[in-house]
Amino acid sequence: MSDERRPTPKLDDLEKGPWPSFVREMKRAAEGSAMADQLLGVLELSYGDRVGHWKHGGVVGVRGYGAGVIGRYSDVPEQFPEVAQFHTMRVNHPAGWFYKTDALRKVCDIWEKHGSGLTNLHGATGDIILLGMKTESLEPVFAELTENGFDLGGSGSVVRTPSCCVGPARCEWACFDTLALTYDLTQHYQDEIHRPSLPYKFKIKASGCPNDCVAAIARADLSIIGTWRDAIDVDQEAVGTYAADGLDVRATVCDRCPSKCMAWDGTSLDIDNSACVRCMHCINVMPKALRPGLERGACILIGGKAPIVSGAMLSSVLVPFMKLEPPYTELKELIGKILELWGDEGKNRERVGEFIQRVGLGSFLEAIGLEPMPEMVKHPRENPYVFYEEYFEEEK
Amino acid sequence: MSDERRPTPKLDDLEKGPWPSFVREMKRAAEGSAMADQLLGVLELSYGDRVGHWKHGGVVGVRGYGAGVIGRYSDVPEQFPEVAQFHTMRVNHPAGWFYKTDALRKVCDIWEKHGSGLTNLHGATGDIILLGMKTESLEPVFAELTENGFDLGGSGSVVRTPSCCVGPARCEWACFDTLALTYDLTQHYQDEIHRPSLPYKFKIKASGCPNDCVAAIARADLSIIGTWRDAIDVDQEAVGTYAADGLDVRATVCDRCPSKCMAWDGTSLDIDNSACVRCMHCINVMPKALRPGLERGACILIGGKAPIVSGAMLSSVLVPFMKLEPPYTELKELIGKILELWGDEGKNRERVGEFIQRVGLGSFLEAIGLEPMPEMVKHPRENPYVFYEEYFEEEK
Amino acid sequence: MPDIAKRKTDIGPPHYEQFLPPIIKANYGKWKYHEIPRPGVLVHVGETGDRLYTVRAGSPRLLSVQTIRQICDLADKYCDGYLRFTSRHNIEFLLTDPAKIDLLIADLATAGFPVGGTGNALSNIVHTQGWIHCHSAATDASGIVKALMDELIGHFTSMDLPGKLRVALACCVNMCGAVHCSDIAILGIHRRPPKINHDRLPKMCELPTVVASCPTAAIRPVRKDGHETVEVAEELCMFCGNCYTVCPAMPLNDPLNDGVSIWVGGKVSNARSEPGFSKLAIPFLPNNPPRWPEVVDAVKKLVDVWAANARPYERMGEWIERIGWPRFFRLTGIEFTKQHIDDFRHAETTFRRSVHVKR
Amino acid sequence: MPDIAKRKTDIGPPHYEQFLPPIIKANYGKWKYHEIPRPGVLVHVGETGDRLYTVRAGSPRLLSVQTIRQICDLADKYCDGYLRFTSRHNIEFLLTDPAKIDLLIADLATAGFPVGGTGNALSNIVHTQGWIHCHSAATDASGIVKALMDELIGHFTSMDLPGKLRVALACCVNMCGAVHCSDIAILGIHRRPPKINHDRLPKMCELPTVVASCPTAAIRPVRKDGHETVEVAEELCMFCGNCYTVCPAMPLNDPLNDGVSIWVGGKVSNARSEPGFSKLAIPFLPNNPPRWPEVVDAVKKLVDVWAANARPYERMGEWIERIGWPRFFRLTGIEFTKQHIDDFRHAETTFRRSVHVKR
Amino acid sequence: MPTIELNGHTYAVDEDGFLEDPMLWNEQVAADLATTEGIANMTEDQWKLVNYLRHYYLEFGIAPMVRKLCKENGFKLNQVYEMFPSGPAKGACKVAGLPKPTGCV
Amino acid sequence: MPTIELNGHTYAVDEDGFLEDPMLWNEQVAADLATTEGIANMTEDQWKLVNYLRHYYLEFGIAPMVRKLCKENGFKLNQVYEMFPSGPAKGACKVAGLPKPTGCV
Ligand code: SRM
Ligand code: SRM
Ligand code: SRM
Ligand code: SRM
Ligand code: SF4
Ligand code: SF4
Ligand code: SF4
Ligand code: SF4
Ligand code: SF4
Ligand code: SF4
Ligand code: SF4
Ligand code: SF4
Repeated sequence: MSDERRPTPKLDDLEKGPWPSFVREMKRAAEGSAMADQLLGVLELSYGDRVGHWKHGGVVGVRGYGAGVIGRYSDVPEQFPEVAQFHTMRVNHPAGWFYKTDALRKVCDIWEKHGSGLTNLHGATGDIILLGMKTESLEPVFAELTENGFDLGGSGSVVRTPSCCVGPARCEWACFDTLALTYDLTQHYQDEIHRPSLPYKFKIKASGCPNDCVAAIARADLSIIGTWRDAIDVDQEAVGTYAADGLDVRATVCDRCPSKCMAWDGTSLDIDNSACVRCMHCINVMPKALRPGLERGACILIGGKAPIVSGAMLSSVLVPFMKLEPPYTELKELIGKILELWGDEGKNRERVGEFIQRVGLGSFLEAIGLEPMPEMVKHPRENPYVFYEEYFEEEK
Repeated sequence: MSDERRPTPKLDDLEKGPWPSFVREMKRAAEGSAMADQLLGVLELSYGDRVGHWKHGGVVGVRGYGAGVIGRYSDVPEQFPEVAQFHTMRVNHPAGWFYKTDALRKVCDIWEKHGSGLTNLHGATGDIILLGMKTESLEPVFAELTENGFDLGGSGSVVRTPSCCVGPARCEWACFDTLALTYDLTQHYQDEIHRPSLPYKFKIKASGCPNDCVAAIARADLSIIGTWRDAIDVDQEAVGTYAADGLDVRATVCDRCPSKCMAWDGTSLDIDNSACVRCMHCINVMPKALRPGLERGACILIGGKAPIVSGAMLSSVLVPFMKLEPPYTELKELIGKILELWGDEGKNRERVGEFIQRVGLGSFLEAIGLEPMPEMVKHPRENPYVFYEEYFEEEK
Repeated sequence: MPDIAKRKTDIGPPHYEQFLPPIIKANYGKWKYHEIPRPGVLVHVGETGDRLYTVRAGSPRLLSVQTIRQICDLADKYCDGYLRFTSRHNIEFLLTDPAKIDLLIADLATAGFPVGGTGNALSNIVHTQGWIHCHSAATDASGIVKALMDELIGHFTSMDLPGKLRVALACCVNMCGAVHCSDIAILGIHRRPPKINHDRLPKMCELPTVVASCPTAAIRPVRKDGHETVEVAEELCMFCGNCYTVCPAMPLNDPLNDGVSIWVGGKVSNARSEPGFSKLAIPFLPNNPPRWPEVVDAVKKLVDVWAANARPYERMGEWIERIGWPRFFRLTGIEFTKQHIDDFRHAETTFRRSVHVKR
Repeated sequence: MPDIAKRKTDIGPPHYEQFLPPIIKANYGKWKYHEIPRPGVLVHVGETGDRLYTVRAGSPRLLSVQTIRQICDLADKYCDGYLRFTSRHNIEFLLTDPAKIDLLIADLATAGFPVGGTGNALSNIVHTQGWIHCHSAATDASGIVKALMDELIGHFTSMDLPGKLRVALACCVNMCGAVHCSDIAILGIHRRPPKINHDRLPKMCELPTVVASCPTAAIRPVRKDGHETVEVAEELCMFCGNCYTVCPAMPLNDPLNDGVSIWVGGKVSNARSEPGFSKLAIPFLPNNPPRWPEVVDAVKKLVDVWAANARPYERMGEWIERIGWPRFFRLTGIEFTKQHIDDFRHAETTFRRSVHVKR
Repeated sequence: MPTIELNGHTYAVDEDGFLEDPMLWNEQVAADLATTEGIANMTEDQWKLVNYLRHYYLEFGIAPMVRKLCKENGFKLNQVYEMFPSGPAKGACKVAGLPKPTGCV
Repeated sequence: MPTIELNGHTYAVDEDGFLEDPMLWNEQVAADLATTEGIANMTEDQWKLVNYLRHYYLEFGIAPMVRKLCKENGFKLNQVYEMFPSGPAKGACKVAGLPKPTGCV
């Protein structure tokens, strides 16, 4: 195929340099795929005229599902007929993005046979992205994937593919089992992931501790972030070793503690755990000396999202502390109530965070049966505009 | 008169106790004034039925002015005919609320003759409040006041009576002459104070330093707050004396510095003035040792107000630093541009702070000809919704 | 009719200079430092060594001409007739002779005026008109203030508090004063939507203004009995009273539903922390004249808990910020409710958007 | 047509357990601590003393099946076929034999994969589709990332930075990814209101949805040539693209006006400071493929200034917070403009409401 | 509701002398109410202002803002006070039979 | 804009087979488009859904939200997928001649 390849001087420039090149990937794929080859052409065209060449949307999918495929059509199909249709399929990744090579090779085989041979490992939500296929290939690819144990992820107004940090699989700080929970929830919400019936997307992400290595608070409607309730576990001797090895414990640890609740006198580290906000900083700096407490669980937060349309939101505290053990009944009941309420009352394309802003957090809590707690807010209201639903009337 | 006085058992209770009693004041005035006497009756009535007995508004005033009088009528005039009309007059106080007794006695005489004999020294904006008079007395009181050198203050949609802290008259920290400026502005805006022509009220308050003893930032549309630009003036020896006298300089001064830019090693106080935010705390605690720098002026802030109707606002930085010397040309030009713009474009009952929120601070600055500066904001915008007025078009 | 052209107008206030005592004129802008030798007494020392003594006396603010004259008498006796008032309505006597301080304080005591309010103390409660003069009032002002100061006067006459304590009261959400930025704020609130007088409304009110006045768009124009009038979607009303301000035919005052709310942790000064708004502590307490015992108890409790726990110079809000709101509610025994959670324009910016939870 | 009832559906993803190497199964939830012996290599020590070595390699994210197979070959060779990907799309090889680390790294180098991204370093740039696949893109994604990483790779392969540096790119304001909370964010923006195709709009778009989609109410229904369509009050448009998302007949893409903006100081972790949004640093830079030199220079400058001035563990935003925004603009030489001042919904909460001004 | 008699006509007015029902206004009413402002005979300029207010109110349901009133009629603010000594709100609006202004308290 | 021929009728449709002009719909069109969804003969329930969508669109100018559609017609979501295997948006809306949904991508 390579002899017929159009010149791509702009893209070729991006093959140079030390960082691995996506252009190299496209060219590699192009060796076996006319779609990948024409994709190079489309992108070179874009690099020339500084504008994308894909048409809006496209609704395609596999039968029985309303989600999992992003339809895409070229606006220059005559020039690039092979990518006139160029849909992507979102394949639900295994929790924690762990693989054995045989599974990954299977996906490659399927994809080489039916698609462009290009992937994203992974998409921003976490899915395996199979990048670029024709409409006719959707059903075969889907059939072969399920045959090999893979299923589609979410797209559109569904519960989106949940994802999580590596957690207890390889991290000493995980306050709950992020992988087990994520797998469990993913299975529990299969119907909601595949068949749109919500006002808008609903994302779930789980991080094992406040470091939030999966960026749950910024990117998930429901963010589950590990934390603990008791005291930080301190190995004073190990602190001493850090100090002896040259760490300025006061400047680098104590002075940077957000609640200024630590003191280091050169021999012993004193933590006022009642003031600690469990930010992880001291633990991060001295992993051999400090560990999260033993009474572990998670903080459940709600409402994170990107800026469309009323501005970006970070998730905010809904349940300050929840123990998380299978079968996760408390959490599932909570999510169930949220989906039910927002599903019924939410407007089209209104994320749950925007919904809460519209109806008020207090009313939202009431509707899902949670007690208001001061932990949910930075501070109580400042404006005097308090709603009361009822008032006393004069007797007649 | 006292023998005919109705019983006021509830109010009588408030004559007891160590704090000076307003009921005693009312009774004192009642000795010479039937209005004050009936006011006691009205208030006792309110204490019984837990609701006020004044009707809405009332537009009365003196000729040639549209402001300075708050009209008030009773909703129980039959019961209390003496206070059927019960207007208050706002009399512009002398800057800094300084008096000689002869001037104050003059006001008392006028007021005893024509009104209820009750006053507020002072109203929340700063005026001398003459509390309760009949319509017929307005002109005579006004004439006698002006005869004696007093004039009315503001009310309604005007520039309101400016006020200021005691400043250089009795405070070592005044960074500009609050009294001179306030008097000058009050004279400069006589027309705007007396004759409503603005969209809503416009308050000016001046504090000599960041302690803001006149609460300008919370209560004034235009808040003028003294500050300095150079280094804090430190008398190291005097710091030592404070420490010797038992002050824990590190805990009480350094640790409470908001920018953590001070260090005390037991003998010398080190201030990183480039990080200091000029909060006054260290100076407040050690007035004999520290003083504001010598390059003094004020920070000009805009938009403070109470909650009606879009929520309370604190004034925000408009000019981070301005020298303030008579004739205050720069400041007056600035105020002039603001009044002109907001006067023309502001909606009815829209405070200037709300106006800025509506049109955008950036556009407001452009319209009054100020350069945007990072000092004006806590941080640059977080949302990506940037307006551009113009765009490039394809050549045809 | 007087000929207005001939009248004296626009003369402005008297020039302050004529009211400044000679020692102030001499040291104007040249003060060096001050001290607080005892509660209620300030001494300001000029660069020349001149010493000005200020004695600060508490005032009910509502003063009869008789009492003003009595105050003038004292100023004549001790201060050559010079005095001033503070931004919190206290009276300040300006002396040059330290020997006279005790005598003045004794005379003030006889006249019923406590001396204090300086330094880390409670100062006067800034307040508003209440049932004495305002049409909007959801509670009285002077009565609560008197009842409260009777109880808290010990914090005025001494300097036994961790930091300054600024208490303010406003009788409705218009918040005349700096209630919205006080350590403790007492605020009258309505809790019933306006009762509309449909008969008078079309005659007395500008309909477009009324409809536009409502921040929650609860007010809609309707026709009733052939008149243009308005109706209120009561479930949207949060009792701001803005409609009443522009339309007398929509009163909110209501004895069964009006009362008092308590707010904490605001401040104005830039000292240490930035100025900030007061936050809701207690959503509702009843109007219980003449001494509003529920309000007095609540405020006392707040003062006590703060005084017992705060560090030196730590204002109410700074203390709460340090210990966290959950602990504040636990320590004060106040219940946290739906009402405490903001649901107005910037509500989402008050949500806890991190797992930094102080327990 | 396949009978959908018979198909395999809703099986969900493979269970992760089958992909965990034995050492992880043995130490699951029982790790004790970790160390970073060298950039790109982590060692996790279990309570039993077991040691798991992770080698992290940078990836372009866009991978061909050929390259995935090549990666699999390496995993088979060194890790018994076990590997994982990170939340920032790096590849992690999981080893038990420390002796193999150097060999693996050498093989990776040959294959063109740099090793790094651990500790206080720059990790991979999280990015989106750009012109490769998305209809909304105002810029390309992969191209800028490649150009930038070629320049910044030294901060990936070493740990020479004060703290973690998280850079992200999104090709439009939908901000797929955590661009809104990154130390440095590169964001594609449109600057021209939608061009309406009045012919097709009535046929392809739901009018009420289109009108409701606009956050600034710039879109109004109109009749044109007998059709219901919409018009845009262009002076109200701030190019959010929400109308285009619901209506293909209103494209914003425009080569003359699209480009890139740069944002700084956001973060996600709760470490020290709370998570927070990125803030606007540079409102606009042109699209200049293939290497976007203006963007690369701007980001490099930001990294350099931060690296030179921040304290240990001080993320970009924490550093700026300490020195103040005025100094940030001075140090970086970026001009502060009208565009930097928020004018959206919560604008007033971003104004400096105190005199605490850092100069 | 009190009433006043002016030039032999009786009007229902509020405490401030504003017409109880703005719809009962006519030029006679204006002339009569003007006397309460010390105006025996309305000048042309005074009529101009009153008619402007009246028309504005009938068209928009509100009183115009003071700046607008001055600009659109070419009067300076002090001229308005010369014509109606108690000012545009208390004087001119009253004579024009508008509801009592509330915006300016 | 491509066209397709169904049962001898030619339709202008977009790439996804949605009718180019929603106003050119009628029951014949529905029946023809249904064949692209693998439906040879529409059942009563399928007609019910299609007519509901059509009426909703004509009344409100938009497609109903999926939950509403299910609730108001008494179908469970999986029943809708049984009737229209590519789902309410891609299948039923297409047959009902609505504009291509965008909300759900
Ligand atoms: C593929 C992916 C980007 C990538 O390159 O990785 C992606 C691609 C698109 N996103 Fe996204 N989003 C992707 C993750 C995200 C994330 C990050 C996340 O999920 O963690 C976000 C921010 C978090 C959030 O949800 O708020 C995100 C926020 C958006 C938004 C704005 C939503 C909002 O409420 O603000 C839109 C606009 C919309 O929904 O209409 C959007 C819309 C889109 C669309 C469907 C375009 C559109 O306007 O309809 C893009 C399709 C691109 C294409 O042609 O392939 N995408 N999108 C990511 C999904 C891959 C996966 O499944 O793993
Ligand atoms: C007399 C005084 C209270 C007092 O007891 O001291 C007062 C009394 C009234 N104020 Fe005030 N305000 C007074 C200072 C304030 C202050 C404090 C200040 O000026 O420093 C404020 C807060 C700062 C501000 O302006 O925002 C204040 C904010 C309001 C508001 C809310 C304005 C807002 O934009 O949020 C209103 C409502 C209105 O304007 O319609 C209001 C309205 C009123 C009215 C006119 C009632 C009304 O609804 O029309 C009150 C008349 C009471 C009466 O019958 O006497 N008053 N008002 C104060 C003026 C005395 C003086 O001239 O010295
Ligand atoms: C007299 C007065 C100014 C006036 O023009 O009337 C005044 C005078 C002084 N103030 Fe003030 N302040 C006065 C109202 C205020 C206000 C406004 C208010 O309360 O409404 C504030 C802002 C309050 C707030 O933040 O909410 C105020 C915040 C301060 C502060 C900062 C306190 C803090 O830690 O936040 C200081 C510094 C200090 O005392 O350490 C201060 C310090 C001072 C000093 C020491 C200044 C000096 O060197 O002379 C004066 C004696 C204070 C004292 O009482 O100990 N002054 N001061 C006001 C007396 C009011 C009263 O009767 O109590
Ligand atoms: C592998 C990964 C989790 C995963 O499931 O994939 C991971 C793994 C670890 N993270 Fe993380 N983090 C990972 C993404 C994140 C993210 C998310 C992101 O970047 O999008 C964050 C939030 C970033 C932010 O705040 O913007 C994150 C914030 C942290 C922090 C807090 C850093 C801080 O000072 O703010 C730590 C603590 C530390 O490193 O000191 C941490 C620490 C760690 C530790 C040391 C945890 C442990 O004990 O094993 C792991 C090695 C870190 C390293 O690279 O030095 N991890 N970590 C992710 C690797 C991404 C990559 O390829 O670079
Ligand atoms: S979020 Fe916490 S538990 Fe999860 S990988 Fe990061 S540091 Fe470990
Ligand atoms: S976890 Fe954070 S808040 Fe708690 S002690 Fe450590 S550094 Fe301080
Ligand atoms: S504001 Fe400053 S200058 Fe004015 S009195 Fe208070 S402390 Fe003194
Ligand atoms: S004035 Fe405030 S910020 Fe400046 S050094 Fe003193 S305490 Fe610190
Ligand atoms: S606070 Fe309200 S009730 Fe009290 S004086 Fe001000 S406007 Fe009147
Ligand atoms: S009180 Fe406020 S919220 Fe209620 S109807 Fe009136 S303006 Fe609207
Ligand atoms: S950021 Fe915008 S352009 Fe980029 S993939 Fe997401 S939706 Fe498409
Ligand atoms: S781009 Fe956004 S602001 Fe502009 S018209 Fe469309 S929806 Fe409105």
